[in-house]
Amino acid sequence: MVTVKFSATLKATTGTDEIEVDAPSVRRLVRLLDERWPGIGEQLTAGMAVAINGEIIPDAMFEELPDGAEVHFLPAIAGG
Amino acid sequence: MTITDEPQAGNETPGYKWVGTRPIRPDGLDKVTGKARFGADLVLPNMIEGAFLRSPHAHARIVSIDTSAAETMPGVQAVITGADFPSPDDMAPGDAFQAMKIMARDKVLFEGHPVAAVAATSRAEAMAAAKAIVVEYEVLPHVGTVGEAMADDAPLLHDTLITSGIDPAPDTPSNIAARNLLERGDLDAGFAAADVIVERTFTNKPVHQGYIEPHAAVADASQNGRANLWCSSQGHFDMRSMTAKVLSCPPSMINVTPAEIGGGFGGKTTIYLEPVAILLSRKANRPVRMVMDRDEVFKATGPTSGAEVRVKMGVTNDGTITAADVWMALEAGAFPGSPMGPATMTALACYDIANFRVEGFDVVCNKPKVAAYRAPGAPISAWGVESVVDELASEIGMDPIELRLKNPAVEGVQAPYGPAFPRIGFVETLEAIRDSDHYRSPVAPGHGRGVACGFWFNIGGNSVATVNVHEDGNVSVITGSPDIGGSRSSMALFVAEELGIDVDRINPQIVDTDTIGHTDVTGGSRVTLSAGKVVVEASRKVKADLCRRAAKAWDCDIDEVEWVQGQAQHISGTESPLSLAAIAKNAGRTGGPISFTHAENVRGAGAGFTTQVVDVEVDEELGHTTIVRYTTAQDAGKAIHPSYVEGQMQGGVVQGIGWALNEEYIHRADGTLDNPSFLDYRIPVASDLPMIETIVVEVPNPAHPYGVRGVGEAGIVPPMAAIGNAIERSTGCRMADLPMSPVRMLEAINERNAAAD
Amino acid sequence: MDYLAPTTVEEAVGALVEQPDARVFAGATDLIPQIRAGRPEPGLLIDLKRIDRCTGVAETDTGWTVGAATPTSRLTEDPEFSGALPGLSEAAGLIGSDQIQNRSSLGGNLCNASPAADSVPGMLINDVRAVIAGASGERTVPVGDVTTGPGRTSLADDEFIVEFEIDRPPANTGDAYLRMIPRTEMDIAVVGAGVRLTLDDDGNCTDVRIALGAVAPTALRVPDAEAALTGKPVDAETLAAVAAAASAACNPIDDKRGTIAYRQQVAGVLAKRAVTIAAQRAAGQPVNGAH
Amino acid sequence: MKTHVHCTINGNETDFLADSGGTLLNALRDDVGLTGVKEGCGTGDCGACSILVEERVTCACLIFAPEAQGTTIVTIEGLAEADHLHPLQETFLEGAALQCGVCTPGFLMAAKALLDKNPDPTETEIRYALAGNLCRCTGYDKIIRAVQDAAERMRTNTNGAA
Repeated sequence: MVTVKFSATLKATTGTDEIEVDAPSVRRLVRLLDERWPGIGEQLTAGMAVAINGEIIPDAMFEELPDGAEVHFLPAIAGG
Repeated sequence: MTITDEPQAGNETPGYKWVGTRPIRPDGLDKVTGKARFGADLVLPNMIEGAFLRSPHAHARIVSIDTSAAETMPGVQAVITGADFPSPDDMAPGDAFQAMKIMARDKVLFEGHPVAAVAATSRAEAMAAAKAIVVEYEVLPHVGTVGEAMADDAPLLHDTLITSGIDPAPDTPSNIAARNLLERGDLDAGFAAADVIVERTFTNKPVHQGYIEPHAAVADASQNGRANLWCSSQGHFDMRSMTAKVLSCPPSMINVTPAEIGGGFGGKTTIYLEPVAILLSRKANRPVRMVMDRDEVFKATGPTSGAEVRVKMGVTNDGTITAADVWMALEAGAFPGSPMGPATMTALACYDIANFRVEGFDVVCNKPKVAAYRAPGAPISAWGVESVVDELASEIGMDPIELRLKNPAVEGVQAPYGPAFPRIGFVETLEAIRDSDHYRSPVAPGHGRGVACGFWFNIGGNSVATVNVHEDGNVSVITGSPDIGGSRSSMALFVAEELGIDVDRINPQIVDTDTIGHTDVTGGSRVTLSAGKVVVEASRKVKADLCRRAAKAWDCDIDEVEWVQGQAQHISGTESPLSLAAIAKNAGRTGGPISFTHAENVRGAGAGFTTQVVDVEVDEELGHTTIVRYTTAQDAGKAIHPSYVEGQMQGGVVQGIGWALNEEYIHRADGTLDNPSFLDYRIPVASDLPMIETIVVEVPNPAHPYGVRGVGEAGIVPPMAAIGNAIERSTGCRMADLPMSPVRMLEAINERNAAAD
Repeated sequence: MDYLAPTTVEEAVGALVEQPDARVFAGATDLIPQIRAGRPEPGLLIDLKRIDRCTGVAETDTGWTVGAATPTSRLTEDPEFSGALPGLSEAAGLIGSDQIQNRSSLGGNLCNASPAADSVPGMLINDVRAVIAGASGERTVPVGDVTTGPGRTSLADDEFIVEFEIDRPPANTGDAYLRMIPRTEMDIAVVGAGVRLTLDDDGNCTDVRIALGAVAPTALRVPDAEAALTGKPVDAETLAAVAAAASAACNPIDDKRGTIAYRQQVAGVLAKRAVTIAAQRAAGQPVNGAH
Repeated sequence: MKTHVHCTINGNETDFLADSGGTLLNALRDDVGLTGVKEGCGTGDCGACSILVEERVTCACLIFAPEAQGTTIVTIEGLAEADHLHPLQETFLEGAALQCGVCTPGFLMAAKALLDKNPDPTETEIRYALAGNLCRCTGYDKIIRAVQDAAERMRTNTNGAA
C-alpha cells in the first residue's frame, strides 16, 4: 500500500486529503486514481512531477512504488 | 595552466585535489581575445539576412496582409507570413500557443508580435522590404495588467481559454489560464492564535532578463528536407524539439549546433527566431541569419511576470508564525504559462508554518509571453512574503534573523508544496549572515539594514556525457549543456578529480544535437548537478576500464589494481605503475579506444537556500537609494569551482538590485512599450554598486556524488525584499510596489512627512 | 545615404545649400540611434570633425573658443578650462559614458535640442555664445537663443554652429551643475540644475545665474531664484527661497523618466545644492562635483 | 552609397568598402570580419562594441563607417601582442571576471583605455570608467577586481623595467 497526499487543487476533485492505494508503480497508481475519479489521470500527468518519499521525480510514470511510500503530485519545475 | 591562489592558496577542500580549486576556464582564452563565436557571429557561404515585420498594436485583428510590394523589392529572396506555417489547429494546445507566438495568425496579441518575415541579401534590404508589407489591422481593446485581465467584462485574448485547476471547470472562457491552491491546517485558528497580524498587497512590473547578447540564429535548410540550425540558447535540444513542433517535422530532421551564449537567465530556454529562419531558408534556398535588435528583444521576448501578491501573516509575541494567507495573480503575457506554479510553491518554502493557504492565478494579457527568469516566480512571491516577515519581526521587537530561526524549514519539515525536505542548509545560511562581519557591524547613522531569504528547488534532468581518452593520455569530455557561466571548468574539474590528472589535460566540448544524446536546458540550476553527475559516472567507467586494462597488461586479477593519482598501481607494488598516457598509448592492444558514455535522467536535486543582508542609504530629498554594502550567504552544497559559484551569487543579487530599484516595463496607455532600450530599461551599471560579499555555505547534497546543489537561481529571490526592508528601517516607509524608483520613493517619503505633520 | 567630410566651413555650408536633406553631425551619438529608429533619413551626412575651427579648445584673451564638434572629454581633460569652469566642465562631462564622452560635443548636445541636455544649463549660466555659419555668413547668438523646443532650433537649414565663445569668469566666481538620474551613470537627466554666482567682499551673492534642465520644453534661466539670492548670503533662508522659486519655475511633463510633481520638487533640491557648491567654489574651496 | 575606407586596424593597413550611412560596428563585423566586436544594443548604451579609435574608447555602433578613414583602430582582436596576453586579459581569466563572455571584449577595451591614462585608479574611478559597459552576469564585482589586479600588475611591470 502507498499513501497518496493530494494538494488543495487536487482535493477539489478527490474531496479528500489523502488515500491509501495498492499500487506497485506510478503508472498503475494513476490508472487506479483515474478509474476512481475519471479525468484526474490527465491532471496528474500533464506537466506534473511526483514526489516519492520526499524525492521529487520529474518523469516518474514508470517509477516503482515501495510499500508504504508517501506520494505527492506537484507541478513540474523548470527554471531559468 | 595557472591555478590562481586567490582568495585562498591551494585547494579549499581537504580530501579533493581539483574539486574546489579555481582553474582558468577552458574557453576563457577565446572569450578574452574575441575569438569565441556567439549567435550572431556565424557567417555561412551565400548567407542572406532575415528581418521581421512586427505588430505596432497590443491587440488587433489582422484583416489583411499584402506582401506583393515587398516581394519585388531589391535583394528580397523570401517573404513569409503565418499562412506559410503549419496550422496551429492541428497541434496540442501548448504547441499551438507556441506556434502562434512565433508568427501571428488571425490576431496580434502584443506589440512586437511577428506578423511577417523577409529574407534579403542584406539586413537593410530585408528591413526595408518588411516595412513595405501592408497590413490592415482592426485594433481591439487590450488588457495590460492582471487586474484588467481578470475583470468580469475584460476583453478576451483567447475565446477558448478555460481556467484549469478549478473543479468543476468553468463553463465560460476567461483570461485566467490556471489556478493553483496549496492549503494546510486551519487558517482561522492560526490567525486567532497570533498576537500580531500584518496584511499588505504588493505589486511588481514585468522585468526583463536583460542578457547582453540579442537572440540570433542561422538556418540552412537547403538540403534534402534536413535543416541545420546554429543558435545561442540555453539548450539546443529543446530548441530543436520546439522548432520541430512549430514546423510539424520530425526533430531528427533538424541538427542544432550551439553557439556560445551571451547570457540567458531563463530567457533563452524558448524559441523566437529558429522556425522562422528555417522557413525563410527553405523558401530562399539559401542560409538565413536572423539577429534581433535590442528593441525587438524588449518588445517581443520574455520578460517575467508583472504581478499582484496579497500577503497576510500572523505571529505570536514569542516569534511563532501561526498562519499565512497568500493570494497572487501573475501576468503570463499573450499566452498561458506564467511562473505562477513555482511562485505559489516557493512562497512559504523557507518556513515551517502549521496553517496556510496559497492561491495563485496564471493570467493572460496583451504583453509578450513571459519566459523563464532566474528562479521563475520565486522573487515575485518572496517580495511580498519576506517584506511581511520583516514587518512581523519589527512588530514583535525581534531581530529578523532570530524570527526566521524560530520558524525555519529544516530536514523533515513538510514543504508547502507537499513532500518533506531532505537535508537542507537554510538554517546554516541564516547563521552565516547572523555571524558575518557585515551583520555584526553597527549600522551607520542614516543607513538602514535589511535581511531577506530565498528558496529555489533546483532541478536535475536529462544529461549525457562522453569521456574520450586520447592516445597521449589527454581527455575530452563531451556534453550537450551550453556553458553559460563557466560550466566547462566544472566538468573538467570533475574529470580531473576522478581520473587524478591535471585539469589542463582535459578538454571539455559542447556538441550539436546529432553528436550527443538528448540533454535538457542549461537552466533550473541543473548543469553542475546533472551534467556533473553524468560526467562523474562516465569518468568512473573510464577509470574501471583503465584498471581492467592494467590488469590485462600485468596478467593479474582486476582486484589487484587500484587507480591512484592518475595511474594504475598494483597493490603489491611489484609492477611499475602505468600512467594514463601509457595505458592510452596501448589502447588498441588492450581492447580498443577508451571511450565511455553515461546518460541519465538525474534526480536528487538539492534544494537551495540563501540569506542576504543589505545596507542602504536613501537620499530623502531625491528619493534615490544607494546600496552601501551587500552580503549574501548561499548553500552551494559543494562549490566545484568557487569563483563561478560566487559569480552566480553576485550576479543573481545584482539582477535583484536592478529589479528592486529601477527595472520595469513602462507601457503607454495604448499598451505599447515606452522604454525598449538599455537607456530607459535601467539595469545596474558598475558605478551603482559596491562589491557583493559572498559566503559560500556548503551543506552537501546527499544525493550527489560531490554534494552539489544548484546555485544559479536562489540568489535573485531575496534582494527586492531585503532592500525594501532596509529602506523601511532607514526611512520608516514600507514600500509595496516595485521598483522602488526615486519617483516612488519620494512619493512615499512625502506621504510619511505629511502624515507626521 | 552619402557621407562628406569637408575641411572648411564654406565647404560644409555649400553642401548644406546644395542638398536640403543633408545633416551635419559631430559625434553622432544622438543621430545614429535616431536614424536607426527610422527618423531622420538624411540623404547626406556632413561630418564637421575635419574642419579645424569645429574642433579644439583654444584659450583667448577673454576666455576660450571651443569648436562645436570638440569631444567633451577634451573639455574635462583640459586643466585650465575645467579649473576655471568646473560646473560647465562637469555638465559636459556628464553626457554619457567615457565612450560617449569621446564623441559627444557641446554643439551636438545643444542642437539635438533635448530639454534634458546636460551641457545646456551649464552654458546658459556662463553666457556662452554660439558662432553660427550659414549661406549668408556668420552670426553670433547667445546659447539660450538656439533651442526653441524639444528637437527644434532657431538655425536655418543652411546653418550650423561652428564654435562657442566662452568668457573667463571673474574672480570669486563659482559654478556647479547637478542632475538627478535614477542610476549613477548612463541616464538622461530627470532634472538638471546649473548655478553660477560671484561672492562680494561681504560674502553676499552677486551676478547669480540659475538654470534648469528637463523641466520645460527648453532649458531655462530662473530669474526669481536668481533674485532670491542676489545681494544675500547663502544660508538656510535664501536656499529655501531658491528652492521654492526653482520648483515654481518648472513647467515639466509626466513621462517615463519622471512625474511633474517629482521634477518640480527635485528641481528645488538640486538648485539649492548647486548653489551651495557654487558658493564654496566661489570662496575658493575646491569641491568635487557629483558624478 | 558605398565609401572606400582606408585605416589601420590592429596594426594592419586595412581597406574596406562600407555603406556610407552604415556604422563602423557593422563594417568591422561584416566587412572586415572582426566579430569580437559585439552588438548588444546598437545605441551606445551597453558598450559591448567598445573599440579604441586614436587611442580613445568609443562605441563602434555610434560611428559612421566612413569616419574611420585614416584612423588607427584597436579592437579586442588586437589587444594581445601575438601570444602575449594583455595583463587585463590575464586577470580577467584568473579572476573569473567573465561568465557568458559577450560583454568581455568591450570591458577589456574600456579598461585598457582607463589604465592607459590612469595607471592607479580607485575602485570608484574604475566603476565610473566602466559604467558605459553593461554586464548582466557578474554583478561587476570580479570585473572591478580584475581591473585592479591588472593595474597593479602593470605598475609592477613598469617599475620593474625602470
